Amino acid sequence: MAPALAWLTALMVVPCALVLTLAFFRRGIYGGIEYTVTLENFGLVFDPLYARIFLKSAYIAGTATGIAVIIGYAAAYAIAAAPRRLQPVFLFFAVLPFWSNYLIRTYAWIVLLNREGLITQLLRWVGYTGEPPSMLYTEGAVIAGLVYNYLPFVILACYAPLSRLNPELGEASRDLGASSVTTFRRIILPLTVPGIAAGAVFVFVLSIGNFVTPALLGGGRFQMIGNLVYDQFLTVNDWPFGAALAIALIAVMLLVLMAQSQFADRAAGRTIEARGGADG
Amino acid sequence: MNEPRTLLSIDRVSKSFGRVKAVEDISLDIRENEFFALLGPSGCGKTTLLRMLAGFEPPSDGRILLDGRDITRTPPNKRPVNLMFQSYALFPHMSVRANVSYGLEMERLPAKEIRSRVDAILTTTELVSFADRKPEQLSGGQRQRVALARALVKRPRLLLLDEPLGALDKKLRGAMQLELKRLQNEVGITFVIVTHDQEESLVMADRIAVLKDGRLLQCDAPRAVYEHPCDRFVADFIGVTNFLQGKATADGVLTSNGVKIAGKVPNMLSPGVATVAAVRPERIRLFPSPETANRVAGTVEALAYQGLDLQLHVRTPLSDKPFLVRVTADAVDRQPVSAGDQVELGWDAADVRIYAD
Amino acid sequence: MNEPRTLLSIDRVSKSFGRVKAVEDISLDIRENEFFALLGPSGCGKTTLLRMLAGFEPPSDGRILLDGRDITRTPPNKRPVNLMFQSYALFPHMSVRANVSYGLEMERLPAKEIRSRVDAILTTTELVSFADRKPEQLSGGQRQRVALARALVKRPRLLLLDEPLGALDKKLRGAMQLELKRLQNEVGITFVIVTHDQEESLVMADRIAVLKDGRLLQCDAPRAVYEHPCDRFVADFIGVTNFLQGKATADGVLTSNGVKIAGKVPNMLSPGVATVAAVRPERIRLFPSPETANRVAGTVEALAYQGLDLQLHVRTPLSDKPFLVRVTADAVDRQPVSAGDQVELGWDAADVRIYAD
Amino acid sequence: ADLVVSNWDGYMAPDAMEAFKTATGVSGEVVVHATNEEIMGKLVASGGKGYDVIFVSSPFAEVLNKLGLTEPMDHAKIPNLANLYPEATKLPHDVGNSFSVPYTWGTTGLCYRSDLVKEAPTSWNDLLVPSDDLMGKTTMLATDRWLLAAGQLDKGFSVNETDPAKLAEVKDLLISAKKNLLAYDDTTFYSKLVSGEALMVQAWDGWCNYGIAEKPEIKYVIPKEGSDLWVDTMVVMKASQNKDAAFKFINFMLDAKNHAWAAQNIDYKVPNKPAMESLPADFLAKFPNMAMPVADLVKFEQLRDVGNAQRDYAKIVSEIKAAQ
Amino acid sequence: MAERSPGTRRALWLVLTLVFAFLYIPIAVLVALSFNNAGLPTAWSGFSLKWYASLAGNSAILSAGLNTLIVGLISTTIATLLGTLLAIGVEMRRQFGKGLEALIFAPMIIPDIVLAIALLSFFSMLNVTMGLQTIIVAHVVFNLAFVCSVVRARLKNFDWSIVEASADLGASAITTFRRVTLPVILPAVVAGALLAFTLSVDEFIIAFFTAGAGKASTTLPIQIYSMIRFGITPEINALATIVMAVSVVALTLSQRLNREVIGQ
Ligand SMILES: Nc1ncnc2c1ncn2[C@@H]1O[C@H](COP(=O)(O)OP(=O)(O)OP(=O)(O)O)[C@@H](O)[C@H]1O
Ligand SMILES: Nc1ncnc2c1ncn2[C@@H]1O[C@H](COP(=O)(O)OP(=O)(O)OP(=O)(O)O)[C@@H](O)[C@H]1O
Ligand SMILES: NCCCCNCCCN
Ligand SMILES: [Mg+2]
Ligand SMILES: [Mg+2]
Repeated sequence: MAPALAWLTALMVVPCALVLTLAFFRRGIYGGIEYTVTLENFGLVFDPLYARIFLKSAYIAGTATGIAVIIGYAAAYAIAAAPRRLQPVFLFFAVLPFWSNYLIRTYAWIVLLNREGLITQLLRWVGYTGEPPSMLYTEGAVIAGLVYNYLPFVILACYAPLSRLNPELGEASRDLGASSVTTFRRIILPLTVPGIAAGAVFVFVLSIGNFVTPALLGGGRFQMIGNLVYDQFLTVNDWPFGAALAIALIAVMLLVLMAQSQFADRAAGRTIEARGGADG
Repeated sequence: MNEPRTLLSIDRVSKSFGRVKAVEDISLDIRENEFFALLGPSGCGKTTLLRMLAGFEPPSDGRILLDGRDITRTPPNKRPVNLMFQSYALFPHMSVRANVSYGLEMERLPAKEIRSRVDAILTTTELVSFADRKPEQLSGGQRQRVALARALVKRPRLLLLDEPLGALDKKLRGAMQLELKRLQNEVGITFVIVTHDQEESLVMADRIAVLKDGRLLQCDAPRAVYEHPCDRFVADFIGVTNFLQGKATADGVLTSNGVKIAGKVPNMLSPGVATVAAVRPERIRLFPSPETANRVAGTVEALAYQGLDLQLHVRTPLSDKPFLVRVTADAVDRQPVSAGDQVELGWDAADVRIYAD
Repeated sequence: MNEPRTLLSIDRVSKSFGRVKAVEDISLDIRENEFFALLGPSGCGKTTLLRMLAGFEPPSDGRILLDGRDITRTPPNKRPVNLMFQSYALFPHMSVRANVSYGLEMERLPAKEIRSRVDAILTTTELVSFADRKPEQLSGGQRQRVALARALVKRPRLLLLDEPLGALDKKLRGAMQLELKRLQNEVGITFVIVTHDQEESLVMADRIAVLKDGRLLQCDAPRAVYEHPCDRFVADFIGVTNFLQGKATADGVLTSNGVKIAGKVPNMLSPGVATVAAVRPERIRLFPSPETANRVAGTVEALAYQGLDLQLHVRTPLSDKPFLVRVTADAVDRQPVSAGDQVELGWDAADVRIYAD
Repeated sequence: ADLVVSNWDGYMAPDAMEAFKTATGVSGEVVVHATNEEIMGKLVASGGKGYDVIFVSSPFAEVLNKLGLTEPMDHAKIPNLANLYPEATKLPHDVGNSFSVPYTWGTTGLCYRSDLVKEAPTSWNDLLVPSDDLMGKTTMLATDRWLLAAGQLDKGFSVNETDPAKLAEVKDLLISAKKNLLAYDDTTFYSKLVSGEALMVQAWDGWCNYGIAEKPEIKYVIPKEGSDLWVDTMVVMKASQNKDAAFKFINFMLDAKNHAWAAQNIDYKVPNKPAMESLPADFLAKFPNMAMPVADLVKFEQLRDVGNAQRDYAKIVSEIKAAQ
Repeated sequence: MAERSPGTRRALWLVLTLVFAFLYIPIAVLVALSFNNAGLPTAWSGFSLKWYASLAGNSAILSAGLNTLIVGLISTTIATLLGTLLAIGVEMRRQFGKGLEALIFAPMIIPDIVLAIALLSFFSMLNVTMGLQTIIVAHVVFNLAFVCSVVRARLKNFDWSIVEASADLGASAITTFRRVTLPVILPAVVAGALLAFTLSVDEFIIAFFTAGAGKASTTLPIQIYSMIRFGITPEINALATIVMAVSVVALTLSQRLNREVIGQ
């Protein structure tokens, strides 16, 4: 534990703190830093524009998260139910596509989905003559792209707690008269909420910081919130404001995540001051 | 009483795990409203049998009938049968109350009824003050009681209890035994209980089945099993017994060193066959009257104080092992014996059981 | 024997979980090579106490000394103490053999020695044929034996056993008890054992401590605890007792309905104080001689066959509850009683214990 | 290596470094960056340590210079500066090539499928307010300055306009144009033209040429309102430990033959007179915009660093992206 | 223990089939394009191995591929180790303030660009030589958090008494970790490692900023993102195809090896 914390402190806390304190200064005219202390950057953060972008990207990331969690959980469940020796193989094949490159995968989707793409050609081949469906450069395409790319992360995260769930708990529930659906809802699901929560966090944070998928599959029609910070640092060269935006973003996400983690703990039945030795 | 109705029929059921045969060809009828105990050494297949009755484990062979209906493939939640797990299987994310309510919620009972039934069973199991705790915050015995309460509160037709009271102290166990009996009589639940507490099974059960290596050896009323074990294993397994090896004669056993033990020899044992005579320690009297059929002199080797009684270890010429004799502390107070004393032991021919060896 | 040396001192130890006080201000000395039993109702703090001795739970207060050295903060792996867990805590990914070898491997013993010691203990615990199975492929009792074997094989200075035999049948339990005694004598291990089996603790333990609600009530030799319980709770908890309520007099108790019970009144109970007299069922004689100090007539309400003995429930004018009387089956054979019979009961003044109520 | 050059991928001959080594004995390596913004960020954060020569577009070169990260060009060490068109030595962002040397230059205009559009476009308006047959079949560049430039030029404003009122007008125009667009795209727009997915796109001239190479029906036009003059430049980092080698390298790139390679293989105009004059006629015929007279080209206004107004630009882009 | 009904089994297989179809359809396109004669992903124009040939001659891509593998493997190893230990530390005694919780979540939510710039500024402040080592160190920062999350999800339902049992039997904390905790949570650790590796081999911004100036620390994403100006050539598809094929072969071999060495 100590080495990990040391690593984080030396290589995340200190460097990021250095950069983020820039939020209290001012952009120099040529994009450098003017070292006069000010809070004006934080004032700018409250422009409704940013709230709108935040909400929009949270909505897109949230939808992608929801879909990815449902599909990913189902897949993880099926993998965990497969014979023990096949499970690592399934996991491996679930991530294998993602060792190719993000851009190439995204291009493959473009090849499939664009108006003159494979799907359209397939439709034409079976005799469809109308206007080709427009599947690209929409919110839906972005969500699909995010779901696709982050699905394996959900599978991995959900598989973790599913892999060694005490089967007797499910049996006890069935025995007490619960249908398999109820057993799932009231026993299995709550006990695996930590995995779902972790997977959801992955999809959400990766989506909200993503810039390739909105640009390529969304036709650049909207930005994710992560892009905004990127632009401040690299396009505008306004590090102070970028830092302020980043701080706001981190703060909001931290609040959400900590609420989530508490919820996951509660759902899994963990209590403070509890000790080991629970059955299972 | 009317002829008892059969509630559950176990019909030539077997179960294997790979090469391990956990249950082999067991047939049994459990009667309506009966208190049925499953006994047998560790690993003999008791849990496996209960799991098949509850519907978790499909038998490798055979059928299970409830009220004459084949339920071999009926899923657990469709059976009016509940199992209390040996390992409890409490829901770790739910409070004690939630664990206990769960089964009633599944029946969609009105919240008020659930509440009152749960309150009642929590009171009986002395768990009221723990109602809001999570299982991991409980002691071993408290967990066991939650598992028990969770099963009892459902009041199913047939309740399967896998060592329900093992982690409880004697007092609490007594109270729980009373509660089980009450449910049997008042609610009319049929019980199948696995226990390692022989006294428990002898006192509580209407019938006892003794299993060994996955097979059924004997199924009978407790007193019958205790007094007339069907074979040497059962005699040894239930209670304490002195065994004397020898050969069958017409009216008893001739031990290897030439002493004759009087007793009734079963027909199937022809004279000369290797046999074993069994006598319970409590059937043996110190300083018997001269008419007593079997008498032997010996030396007291040890006295073990057992709270209620004394167990004497008496060295006799009958066998290499000391003879066990059980006397009340009270009797010893009146006629003291101590280690080294010469004593005479005696027992009636009717108290001798004779088995093939 | 020399004056026994103290191995472990528990010095005013307390432990709270949040608002729950699991152990409160317990002081105890465990002697070298002693077999020490912890008794107490479910949830009284036995496991918590053992966990503190093993080093898993830092006491909220107090100290633990081993050989006079303060080990309160010593980590578990640095203590010559082993705990067998009530919930077994078997390593799920290891075979039975690997589970049992583990502790010896930690000591870096030569592979050959490990192998032979493990083989020996697997034989003793009748696990040889399961050596290659994983815990999940074992029955409840088999798992318990693995946990036991894993603790025993280490032969630590001090072995803490939290209900080590609860899931075993009587025969196997007997064999394991012998093995524990053998280890105590031959290897010189000191045992602290939690058990709910009173007979077990009475037979095996050199001393017994009775806990209640986290507090120590009595600590003494088994016979002393059984014969002279320090208070009503202990008398009630250990064994079976008839209680008779009333007021203290100079030489006994006057029950509410005016019957005098002769017995020795402790000094601290001044006459007139509410008291309770306790008599063990096995101390009561049927048809006592006229000199017997306490005598009462009654009607037999029920006879409970208990395998070895008969327990009579006798309705007497002494109290609302039936009087329990324990007689041997043999005695009843000679002088039959049945329900409805009028009987006379009697017991000596020396058999009466008197407590504040 | 003695020399580290950071360039866009494929923006110079693959064997240029080997040839440079043969010519000068200096060994070096080329690393790639994806965008101006990213290499800028990296140089600013690190002070440019480790890099010698950087290829960036002119506004970024300008900022690097203002931040003091660039080394003044030692003209004595770059004799091939003489190959530059005179106009290329007087570019407004760096008159006299004091800290940067232009590598390529060109225009931003409309690239379209002449076979599929009803009428050839002539105005930025044809993109911003497209005819019905172009609805959903046009793209604009995604990069802030060029995206705004389309609106600024259409409105007749400077491409470096900072007046908030005028910028607001541009913003409204671009927001209203958004609903007709297929996408914002500054990397693959030409392949969208090739496949027919898009029929008209805002494009850099050279990049349109990639489309033309695949499909001759693709044409490039500078709208009547004009274009910007974009210039990609080479700069030498002040932190460079190999400045002599760096100047040698720039000199090498300005060699007529080498520079001609760039023109001919990446289909961008280069500000190198002998190089341009060496281009074969059929090449120029195939890519008419390559033959654009330098005098016409330099009439257009260059994108300049706009200082703190850059914030407003970025915010406008954000607002456009956030609009429905 | 108990078996599943055939209906349930069929449903589970259906789920797997559908999910894997979804995952592999674009991959099929990607692989097909690597054999496409034409460079533009517009239409099929005949089978060709020419992209594999040109890949073989493209030292920049090959060395970038190797660098990526190195960064991926090393950063995954370190992050898996540290992240797992961190998860165990945090879950074993859950008596931590919000501060620690925030510290653990932070690497996941700090915008990439902030971490990238922060690390670069920090490294150059300290005059650290940039190269693969700095990319690795940077990737560990966020990967550690991801691994920690996955492992923590598993540890929420972990029976800690076996850890106590191990300590009780005389094992040091390290031995307990190696012989008890790790094997039991291994599926989750493997899941975390796969996740970390996947993130690392695809990461661009942080790698770009923390890379040294030079080919020696150019990773594949850096290379590929910069190639996007000309559209992605099928060379990259060929490389991706090879990467996946090699991975499958490696897995098959290791599985076979496992079975032969360990038996079963
Ligand atoms: N983590 C916890 N949080 C709150 N209370 C606890 C916790 N662990 C134990 N307790 C309580 O402390 C008391 C003592 O528990 P302990 O496990 O020591 O009992 P025990 O004597 O071993 O009982 P049993 O015989 O049932 O195993 C119990 O009332 C139990 O509910
Ligand atoms: N999954 C399994 N794989 C292999 N063998 C098993 C499995 N489950 C149980 N067994 C074996 O089947 C036999 C019967 O087990 P079961 O649990 O029914 O015993 P039990 O009578 O309940 O014993 P106990 O009193 O110890 O709980 C045992 O020998 C056990 O080892
Ligand atoms: N955002 C990157 C834009 C690249 C600019 N290039 C200018 C024209 C083509 N070289
Ligand atoms: Mg069992
Ligand atoms: Mg306990």
